[in-house]
Amino acid sequence: MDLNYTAEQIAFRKEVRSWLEQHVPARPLQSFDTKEGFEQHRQWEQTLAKGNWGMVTWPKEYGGRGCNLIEWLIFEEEYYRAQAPLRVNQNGIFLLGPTLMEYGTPEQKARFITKMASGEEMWAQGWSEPGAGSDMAAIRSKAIRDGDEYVINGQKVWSTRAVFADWVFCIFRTDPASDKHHGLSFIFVPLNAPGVTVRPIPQLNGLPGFAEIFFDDVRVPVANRLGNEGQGWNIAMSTAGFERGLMLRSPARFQETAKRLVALYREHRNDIVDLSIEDAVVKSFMDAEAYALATYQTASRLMSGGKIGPESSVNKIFWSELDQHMHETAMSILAARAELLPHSSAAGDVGTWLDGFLFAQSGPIYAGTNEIQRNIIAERMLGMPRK
Amino acid sequence: MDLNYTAEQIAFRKEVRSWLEQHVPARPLQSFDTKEGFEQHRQWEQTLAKGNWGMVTWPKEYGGRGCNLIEWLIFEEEYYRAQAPLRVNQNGIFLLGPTLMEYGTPEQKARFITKMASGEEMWAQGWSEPGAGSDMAAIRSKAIRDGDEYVINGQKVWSTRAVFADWVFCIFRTDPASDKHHGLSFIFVPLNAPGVTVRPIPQLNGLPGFAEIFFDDVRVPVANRLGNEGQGWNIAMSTAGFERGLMLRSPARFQETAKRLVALYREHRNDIVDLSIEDAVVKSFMDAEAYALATYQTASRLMSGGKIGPESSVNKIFWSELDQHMHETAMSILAARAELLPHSSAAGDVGTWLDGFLFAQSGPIYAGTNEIQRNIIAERMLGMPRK
Amino acid sequence: MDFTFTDDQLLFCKSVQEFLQQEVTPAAVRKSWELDTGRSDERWQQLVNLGVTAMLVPEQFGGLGMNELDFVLLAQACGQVALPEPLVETALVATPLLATLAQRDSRCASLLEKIATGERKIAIGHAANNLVCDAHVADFLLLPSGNQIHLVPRDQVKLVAQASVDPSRRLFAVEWSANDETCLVSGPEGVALLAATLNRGALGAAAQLIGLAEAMVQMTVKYTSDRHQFGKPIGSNQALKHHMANCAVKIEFAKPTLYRAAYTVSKRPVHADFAVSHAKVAAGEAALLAAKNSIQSHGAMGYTWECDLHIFMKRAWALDKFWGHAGFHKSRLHQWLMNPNAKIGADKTFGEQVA
Amino acid sequence: MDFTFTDDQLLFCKSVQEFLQQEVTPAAVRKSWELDTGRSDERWQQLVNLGVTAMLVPEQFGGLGMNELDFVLLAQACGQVALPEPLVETALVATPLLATLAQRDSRCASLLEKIATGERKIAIGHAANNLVCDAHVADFLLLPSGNQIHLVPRDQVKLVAQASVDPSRRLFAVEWSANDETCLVSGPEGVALLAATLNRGALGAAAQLIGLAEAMVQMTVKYTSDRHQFGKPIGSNQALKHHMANCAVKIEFAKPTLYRAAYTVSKRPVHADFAVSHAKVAAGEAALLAAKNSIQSHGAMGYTWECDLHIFMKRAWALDKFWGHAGFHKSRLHQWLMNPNAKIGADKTFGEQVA
Repeated sequence: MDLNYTAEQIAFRKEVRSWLEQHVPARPLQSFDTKEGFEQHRQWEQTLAKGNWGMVTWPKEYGGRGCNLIEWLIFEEEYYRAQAPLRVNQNGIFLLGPTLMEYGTPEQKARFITKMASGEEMWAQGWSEPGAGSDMAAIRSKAIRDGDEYVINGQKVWSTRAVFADWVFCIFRTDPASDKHHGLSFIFVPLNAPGVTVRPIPQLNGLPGFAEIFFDDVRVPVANRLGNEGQGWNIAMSTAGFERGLMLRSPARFQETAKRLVALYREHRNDIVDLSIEDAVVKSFMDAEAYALATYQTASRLMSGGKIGPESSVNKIFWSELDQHMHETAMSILAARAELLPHSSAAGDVGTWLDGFLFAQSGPIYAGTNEIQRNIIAERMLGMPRK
Repeated sequence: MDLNYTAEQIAFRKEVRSWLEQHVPARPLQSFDTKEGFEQHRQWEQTLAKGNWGMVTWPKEYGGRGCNLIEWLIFEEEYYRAQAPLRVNQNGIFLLGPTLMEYGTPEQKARFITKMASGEEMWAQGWSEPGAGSDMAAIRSKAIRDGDEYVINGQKVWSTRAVFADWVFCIFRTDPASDKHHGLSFIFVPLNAPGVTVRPIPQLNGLPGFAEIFFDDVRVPVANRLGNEGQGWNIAMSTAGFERGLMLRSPARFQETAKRLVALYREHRNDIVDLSIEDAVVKSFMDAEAYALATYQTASRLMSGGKIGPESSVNKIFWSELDQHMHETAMSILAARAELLPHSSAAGDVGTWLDGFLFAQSGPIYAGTNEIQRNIIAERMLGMPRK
Repeated sequence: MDFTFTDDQLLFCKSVQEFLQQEVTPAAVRKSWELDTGRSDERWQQLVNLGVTAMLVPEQFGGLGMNELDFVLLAQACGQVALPEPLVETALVATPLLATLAQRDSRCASLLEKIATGERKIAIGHAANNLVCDAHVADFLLLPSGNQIHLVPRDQVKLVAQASVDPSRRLFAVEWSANDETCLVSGPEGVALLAATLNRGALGAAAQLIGLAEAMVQMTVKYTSDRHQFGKPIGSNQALKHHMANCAVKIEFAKPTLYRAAYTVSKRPVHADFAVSHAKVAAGEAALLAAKNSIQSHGAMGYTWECDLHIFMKRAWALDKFWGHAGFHKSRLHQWLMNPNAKIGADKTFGEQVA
Repeated sequence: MDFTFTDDQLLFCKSVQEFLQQEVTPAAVRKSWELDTGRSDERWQQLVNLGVTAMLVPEQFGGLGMNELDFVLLAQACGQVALPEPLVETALVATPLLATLAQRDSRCASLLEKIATGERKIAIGHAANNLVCDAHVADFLLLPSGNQIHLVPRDQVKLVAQASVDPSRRLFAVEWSANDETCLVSGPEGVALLAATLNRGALGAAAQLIGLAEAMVQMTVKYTSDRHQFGKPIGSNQALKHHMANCAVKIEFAKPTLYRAAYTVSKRPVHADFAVSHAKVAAGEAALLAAKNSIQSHGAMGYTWECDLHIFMKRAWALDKFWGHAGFHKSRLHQWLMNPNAKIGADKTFGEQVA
């Protein structure tokens, strides 16, 4: 065990810090759930790509830097420290990118990875269906082979980024006689294809953070299928593993929130009469730290050849409840002003706490509800009986 | 709504208070889970009976005072205020007594109720079996009719008071071909009958608060059966309803604990550095009050002709978690001394908090675990689907 | 000792509740979001016709002469439908203040008569809130200034709208200047009336919070009974059952604290601080837990704008911190408890009642 | 940057862990309750033979010259079996204190040599605890007096036994008087050494607490998998699964804080307060939750003396409050955080490391 960064790691941190200091937009971008904001964020992805900071964990051959996990953590720490924009390209970087590298043909890699890395094409995710949420194997949307094409009919829902993105990756039932997790395939669909209708779904904050996608005789070439026909479930599961796993929420995000919370608390300390808040602030900070430490521990283990297992479920529960707890605490400190939208003249230092509070409500739900995660921990990690 | 006591109620309170002031033993009795302590508590029951304070809620014809629920609450408030001994006769007063009055024959009432009321005979409860805990209908112990007698074989467990009591009331399977909640009967067994073996089960505190009872060809007259053959489940359920319900834990108990907790906190206030404790003390007090208010509300409703329903499950969860929370808070205040048994010279004002803490661990478990209670609330009170 | 409502109280509540359930549907609430004022004059008039604005107006001023205890179940019913109109603030919070002053102040007397008939609306400010709800549709504002309370016509103030996370709420910063003419009361009496106002405000918020919690649980039970995953209703999962059971426990034990508070405010106002603070904290906790467990049980659907749940969640988040946040009310309880002479213990639930 | 243990560390821990699992069974722990001392000399000698009392003794005094980081996994393993013997207090808490002083104090040097070989035992007192564990079986006691630390032969003190809820724990009030002869160190150095002792004590308690939590979860998983109700294992109920999953989450996120604390104590002791307090609070919470959810999942069985669970629960309840209770450690964190110059934020997990 050595909890000192190497000289190379320190140099890398400095390089990241210095680049970000020069490039992070002076003013916060609009939400990427608005049209303008989405384009601002796409621009920022392109800026990152030009500096070769877009896909730091990707191998160099795909336009990345081949950063190992510790370097990735350092990058993220600096990224959040610099208050750089959220990553609109997240579906590409962490979900589809690594999956494409593993399962894609050389042609698919050439076609899709390059434009993903450059920030040119943005990806939405399309797995859930109205009847297939937690029970993802209940997918009913079909892609039926017709010569060199698939003809797609059906509906996806909770598709993040779909309102403004260019492409969506989905799993469809390619064998209509199959059921459950058999007979599914992983297919890419351009969102401007004839027959595709995207219906935005506004979130708690009123902005369309996800969408329903309707497919009405949509035709895509067979070359848009990733992996073999019928292999969709396995590929999706490996992607879902990434999603829940180490990289979905880097600790830096929560550490910076905790830091802001401590600052908020310090400023209001003299007006606070609720003694439980003091305790909640300390607890928030401790938990954000613990999350960082646990991530470093896992990263170190993975770098020594370990594999990630059900601890991704443990992570999911921990960060999502931490995020809720921190924002609830901030709302308590802000008290009567907590309900105000930030542009209100009486809002004072409400800042983005309300936004963050609303977003934190989704944490325990998406990427597998925390109830499902607890089942996974009990059954797969602890070995409790399924039935 | 009128939250003033009537002149009669105030007079009743004064009468209770004055009697208790004259009779409550000056020194605390030993635990009724010891032989000496049990006999001390039996004595106390007899003292209560002589003053006609043993069974205040029972009808006058059975030796009670016919108190209504509000009077019962007042009695309990004064009882806990006076720090009077715990009721070793509780199984009789609240569980078996009312059941006997409803289902007993005149002979049974004459034989059993009188000695129960006088404090002469103490009762244990015998429902659970090793394979039938939460799933009480899985009972396998048998009572097989042989002429005017039942021949009993089998085993009961978690039988409270059984180590030192005189009688136990049980449910046995009288129809060996039956299963589940059919074919069960409610039967009384003297604990000194040939073939009865009582094995004490020491609790967390090392004292035998409950026991296993083994029945080996034990013979009891058919007259010891309460109600009809096969009616045992229904009778037991009505008894279990009492147990979980309004009277199992009177609010006064928790209000006095909360009062002691506030006093403990006030004394230690200047050494306490954990700010969450201040909040926990306030919360404890609020919840003890809320429990009292809810009980008064239910009592008022029942006196106007209402029926008790799934709120007994709500009560069970609330008081048991409140009791845990109060004792955990006290342990936090006592800090390093919290682990000391009270007779240790360094124990200081540890008092009975540790005892109470250990006992509080059983609250969410007995009389139907809180998990079962939550199922009942969701399904029967809120109407959520069973399957 | 009788801790029940009378049949009359229950019956009146039921009739208003039926009206509210029928008229103030989630769709109707959404419709009001599109109105400039956010408020439906028609619905207000219907409420006036039911007599609810007249309830706490003394009989001599054309009202029904009832009290806070009579009103508390209605306030709970307003929460159950997330009523956008300021009925609770008008009838429960502002009206008794005017009634106290009406004997000696004809402005208050005349205003009371017109509140009862629906001809006038008032809004009320308090230091606990900074902002004033529904000032834009009020004819007059009751505003604090130090130990004074002023009655100010709306055209003498400047309103700056403040957007709330809850689209139903219309909040305003009020710019105004106090003068002798607008002053109703000052000094110790003003302080006492402001304190009583805060207690009524907190009581009304607590009642609505419990109603909101009940509504969220009901919606969630329905949703989780209807929605199927893995071939069975998601509500058959024990985890979701326990989420809802936990809410039910909080709600059931918040209710008696609310009713005790309402009783105390109306019958023993000098002892009301403790009772009101208890109810506000308990109701806030119940509503926040109901919001949290309901959105969780709804899954992604609960996170959308189109699901009606957020109408109730957002109101709960706002009201939890209005008329005194949890910290304020807990600190009142704490101070009270730390008094060595505090009357606490099993025999003192309803105060010292041994002669 | 490498947050893993070395293969050597893991291997050594594994061999000790295997010994402990095999020898220190719940039955063996119960057997030691019947002994007058509560301690098995034979087992102590076996531990000595494994080299564990020598681990933190410097090589020049016949030890292995290892550090707190090398020992932390063993301390966790001691918790996993609820070891009654005072291995952690001896090897992890007292030994490094003697080692610091041994260069200039021959008493300490000679004692260290004999601790390594098992010929001598020591007990250690600290103001955080008031009482001293295992003083009755020690040859010498390390005792604080103001800013001084004394080394006192047991025959010069009077011990008054104090009964703990945990029958494995043997606690003593120590009556003694300080004199120049017994004094090892005083002044600012004494203060610093007492502070470092507290950190090692809390580190050792935290490690054992996590081990205890792991053991309780393991027992409960087994019990709930074996016990059937309603025709299926009770562990198949989602509520019990989630009880255990919640414990697993607490444990998994307490562990890295423990290991960071061990590293910091051994490599950067001046920064150890924060890291140790974090670990102690996190480990205490994990152990208390494991105790609560385990007894609940066991049902009535968990409440009995014959079920082994209480061996672990009671140790957890005791250690949570030993070497500084949660309030003490949280207040250290709080003070640290309130410093406007506190180095916090995403890039400072391991302190300021940008050159």
